Amino acid sequence: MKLDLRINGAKRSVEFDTARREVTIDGRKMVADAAEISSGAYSILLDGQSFEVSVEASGGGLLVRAGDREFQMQIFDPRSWRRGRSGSIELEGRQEIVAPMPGKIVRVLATPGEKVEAGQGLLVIEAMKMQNEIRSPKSGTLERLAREGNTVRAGEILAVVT
Amino acid sequence: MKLDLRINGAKRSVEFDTARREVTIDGRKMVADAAEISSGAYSILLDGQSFEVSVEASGGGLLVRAGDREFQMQIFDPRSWRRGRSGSIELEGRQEIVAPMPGKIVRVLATPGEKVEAGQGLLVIEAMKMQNEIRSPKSGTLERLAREGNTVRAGEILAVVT
Amino acid sequence: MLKKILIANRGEIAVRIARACRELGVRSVAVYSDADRASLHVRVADEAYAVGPAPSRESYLRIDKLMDAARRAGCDALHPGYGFLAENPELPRACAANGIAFIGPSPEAMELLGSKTAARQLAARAGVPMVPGVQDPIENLQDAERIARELGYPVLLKAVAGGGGKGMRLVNAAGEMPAAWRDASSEALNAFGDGRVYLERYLDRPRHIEIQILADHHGNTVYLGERECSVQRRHQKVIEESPSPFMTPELRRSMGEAAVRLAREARYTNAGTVEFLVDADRNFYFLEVNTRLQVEHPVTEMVTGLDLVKLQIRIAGGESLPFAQENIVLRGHAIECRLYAEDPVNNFFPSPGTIVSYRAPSGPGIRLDDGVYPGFTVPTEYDPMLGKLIAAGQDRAEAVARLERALEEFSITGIKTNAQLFVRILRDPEFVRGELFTRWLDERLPQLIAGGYTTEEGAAEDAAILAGMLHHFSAARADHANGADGQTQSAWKRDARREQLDRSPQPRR
Amino acid sequence: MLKKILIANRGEIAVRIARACRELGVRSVAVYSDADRASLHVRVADEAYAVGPAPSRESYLRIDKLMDAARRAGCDALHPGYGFLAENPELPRACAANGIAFIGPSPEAMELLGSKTAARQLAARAGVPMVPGVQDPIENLQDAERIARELGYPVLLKAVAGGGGKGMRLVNAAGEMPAAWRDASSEALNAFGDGRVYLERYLDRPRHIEIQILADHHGNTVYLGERECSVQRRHQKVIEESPSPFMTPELRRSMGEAAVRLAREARYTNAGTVEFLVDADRNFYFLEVNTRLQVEHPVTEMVTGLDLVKLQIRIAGGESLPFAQENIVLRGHAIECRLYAEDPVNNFFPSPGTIVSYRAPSGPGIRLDDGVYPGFTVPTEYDPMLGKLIAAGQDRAEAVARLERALEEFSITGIKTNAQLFVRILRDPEFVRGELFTRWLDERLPQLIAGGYTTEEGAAEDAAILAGMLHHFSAARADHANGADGQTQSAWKRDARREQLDRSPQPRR
Repeated sequence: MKLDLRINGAKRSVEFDTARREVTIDGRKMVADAAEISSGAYSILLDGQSFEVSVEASGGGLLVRAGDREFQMQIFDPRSWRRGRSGSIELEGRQEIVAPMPGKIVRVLATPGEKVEAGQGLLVIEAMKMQNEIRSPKSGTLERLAREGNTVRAGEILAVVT
Repeated sequence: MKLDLRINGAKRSVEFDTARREVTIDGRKMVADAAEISSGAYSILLDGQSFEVSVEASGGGLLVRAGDREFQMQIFDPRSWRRGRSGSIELEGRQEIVAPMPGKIVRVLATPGEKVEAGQGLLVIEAMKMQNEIRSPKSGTLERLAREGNTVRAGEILAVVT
Repeated sequence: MLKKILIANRGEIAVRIARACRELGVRSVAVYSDADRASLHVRVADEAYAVGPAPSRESYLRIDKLMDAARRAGCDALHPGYGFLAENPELPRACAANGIAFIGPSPEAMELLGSKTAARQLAARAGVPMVPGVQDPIENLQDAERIARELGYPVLLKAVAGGGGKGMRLVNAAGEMPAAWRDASSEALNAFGDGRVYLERYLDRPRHIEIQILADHHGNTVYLGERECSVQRRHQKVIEESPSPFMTPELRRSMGEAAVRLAREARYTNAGTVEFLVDADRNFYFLEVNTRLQVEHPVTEMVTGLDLVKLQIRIAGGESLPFAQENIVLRGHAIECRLYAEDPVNNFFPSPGTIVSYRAPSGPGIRLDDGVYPGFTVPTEYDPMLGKLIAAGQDRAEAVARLERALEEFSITGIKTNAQLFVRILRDPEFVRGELFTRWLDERLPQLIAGGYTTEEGAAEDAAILAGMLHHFSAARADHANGADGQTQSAWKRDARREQLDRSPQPRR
Repeated sequence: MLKKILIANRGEIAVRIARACRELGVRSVAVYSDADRASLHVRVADEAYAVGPAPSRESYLRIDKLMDAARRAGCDALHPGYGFLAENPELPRACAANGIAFIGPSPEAMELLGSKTAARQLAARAGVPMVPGVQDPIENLQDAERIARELGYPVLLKAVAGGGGKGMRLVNAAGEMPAAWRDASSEALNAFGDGRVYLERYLDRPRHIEIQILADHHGNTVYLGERECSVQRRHQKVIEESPSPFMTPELRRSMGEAAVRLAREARYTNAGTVEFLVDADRNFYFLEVNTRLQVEHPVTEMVTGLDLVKLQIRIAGGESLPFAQENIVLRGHAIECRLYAEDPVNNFFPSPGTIVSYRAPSGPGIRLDDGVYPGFTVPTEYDPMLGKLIAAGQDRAEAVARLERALEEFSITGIKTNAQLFVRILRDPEFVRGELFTRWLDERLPQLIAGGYTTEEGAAEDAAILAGMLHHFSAARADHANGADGQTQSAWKRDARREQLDRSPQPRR
């Protein structure tokens, strides 16, 4: 089986031969074995090296952790369309910023319609007795912004940058 | 809500009032609270006393563990019939003895058709390099017995006593 | 011996106290807010009583409700833990009024040492050196500016009622004073309901080193060595160790004896900690007294072999200290890190939520004092500390290596934690050499967060690709998540089977 | 320092060795049979290689495959753990042939001490007292009967190649000899491929006390105190502690020095254990030498503060012992119990299977050396030991109280374990008084199994009824098991909601 994927922005071409327990990544052939330890947790052996890897769905792709490394991964799987699974590669474009936890908007630092830079502070949310600034993930136009004083639930949209 | 149950052979009449967080067991009223910690594991507070209790299905009833105490429980729930759940109370009658683990029958100690006593050895199974004797759970007639030399899977019937 | 102890706290410290009770054969009684019904401290205690809604002010901070619970359960003692009401003299007063032994100092000693200015007067009487500064609250900005000019900048503004870095501001030059004055006062008012602040000279690169003391009701007071807590983020300790890599036997004796003098002067009883700043020339300056058990008490336990919570209980029960100063022997080295549900990469944003999986490290030299479990939802209402991971070894190098190893074993999913950051700190060359000061981590943090990966990228990427692919294609995954059989199998083998199915000319499901 | 170590073992001891490697910065290489692909030792090692099918004879006992793996991985050393090939001199010979350092004694010392008769000759030369008996294998039943008559009954038949109680039979009187001879010989033949047995006088109620020794390649040999292992079931140790409650400083010195004499006489290197029987008058008798790391090594580590596995690695790497006899200080008390997947109530029937949930105890003084995790399936092919739980304290009472507390915290579902049995043993008055001998548990077991509950029945029954009812009625349970939200909620509240629904006149699903 052969397929292409994108990992932390870089394209990789992967071929795997399960019968021979081999995987070839960008032409490098390795002896491979994997065991699922629990849902989303894998023990991977690659040419004898042992890795603990966790995988979870994240923004249309996968968030994969190995040791203290984190990877964002998108798989271009022609068959995935048949299965109705998402193989989306939207890294740019419209970005929704959601509340990572329940909290209260204590200050807004920008105005909808404004041009914002990547990293610019958009609002301050208070949760667990700590104030935290939420920044823009990209340069663009601020389309929507939560209102000062509002209480938000985890997952609620705080801002949209296009 | 009111119902009857049998616990380690003894009948108990239980009434519970979830609105007032009260439970009455055989006329003794207690303040009660329960939290499910994980599937089958409960934190129980009874008049302030804290208990960790685990529950699993076992032979048509429930096997309940609290501290180092084990209880076999059967609930007579009229509604359970509607749901198709089992509220069976068969404690006597035909007993099937199943292999608790994969192993090999290294010796048989009785013959089908024979009268056996409760506690009498029926066969010896070897597993994990240890030999273990399987005894009759009741007095009665030995109806079926696995054959010497046979390999058995976990859950396979080793003997039937009626 | 006391018979039944109300634990007026939650989380890991409540679990810690319940464990000590269990080992002593003393009954433990937990209290819980509505947010904590399923918390570990409720599960491990012998009894548990509800004390109100989630906000602390309506539950854990309500002395009346605690007294109610203690009466209902028939407790003869109360342990306050740390935080919440642990340093509020009204709690021991209420205990006394209800005939309950308070496991801590007298309300008078607590009050005396709780006020920074009173504590400084006491330290002066006991001949304990202090950082030059004023002892009284400062009236207004003008006075603050005048005093700072006299002491010489940089200076530190500190809350009279303070602790934990709240209401504290560094002022480098005269121009920064007005803003710092405003911020410190208002932060102190918000945090403690008392906006008064005072001023000290700011020491360059000082270490935070503290002395653990124990005092019984029979006049015996001892010190149990020191803890170095210089690794702090915004004045909050994050790593503590004992002994200090900077310590000498002479300095330990001087600091220990100063701490004991101070405790005697205050007629202090039970466990307490005298905090000092230590400069590069090994001069030490009194900072404050924490009139309670500290978060970091386990490192002292591991080097002394003593159980501080049990000793607290014995002292409160009227027993004499079972040893004298000369019997206390320090062996090896211990180090602790505080595990938080937070995301260091995202500005230490708290990360409450449900713990999906949890692997607790153990093995030689490892101790985990935690208050959580898999399936537990870390509540948003309280401090997001999950617990403390502590390692002991023959020497500092071994203790650090063990802590690093345990942090690598520690695995938690569902929430983010600061565990990986600690691995980076422990590998930092300055940390390894013990070249620490209280602002070290604040200065070092950007570098530690940006770089300092411990896993080789290329190999990790290959492994990530393989795991990601298998996860993506895993047809059996949904079944597995249902826990139908629980049998762990080679995902690779399973995939091989699936591939075979794909190749065979069967109709697709 | 060695650079890369092949761990020729599985389970908790392989994990233990991998942890030591990680802390030393040495790379660890695991090997695994087909049944162990998902085992913890594979996951925690830096590298892992398959060595064959599940049966040990085709995998862990295959020296050729171990050497293959070591060569492939580029290992410069091998640690055998305990069990499997740990006492087979062919393994160090193969290592030598492949230029790999064996972390253990020389094959010559192993061979010498592995034969009980050669070891007894050695002990005689070293002036170490022995139980009266013969030193040579006995030819036939007639000789056995004659020698037993001379020594006086009761006598003990023991396998020459033996260990762990296999091929051992107590013979109380002449009439029992023919059956015992047959059983011991055939059991020895089955277990070790060597049916030869010898004979000793049987001591009444002896204690099993053993001395841990360490010897480097530079002539330094030390003893690290003793371990009392008198709590045994059918000659298998189940609880071990250090110091022995029976020990005196004089006896420790005599036994320690005897063990060191014996080790020197055998030109022994690395870690080893000299086992003794001790009678009521504190006479000690040489039993045998275990030429490897013991299961119970952690109790010695906790009282000495040393890491035996790291010291083994350093010694094998050619380093000198970093301390002398007089530097070894014993502090406090440590006790270990061996956790098995077995059902004590059902004749200790092994209970392999999948671990559904697993709560590892921790906190003050607790160490868990385990080799399993939630979701792991304990394989049927090997010894069902899950790991070891170890507790340390200031004294025996505190160590025992902590172990008991930790056992109560230990929770595992999906398989049965012997954890509750240990709680009963630890609460037994004879155990508490330290009145132990090697057959103590075998004699005491029926009582301990039948009675000795620690939980009050009435209250436990009420709690069981409530939990059982909620479980029975829980409508949301199926959803919960799917892990849909993971939110822990009050089952009681949920049930209240359900009841409300039941009452309202809605159509049922």
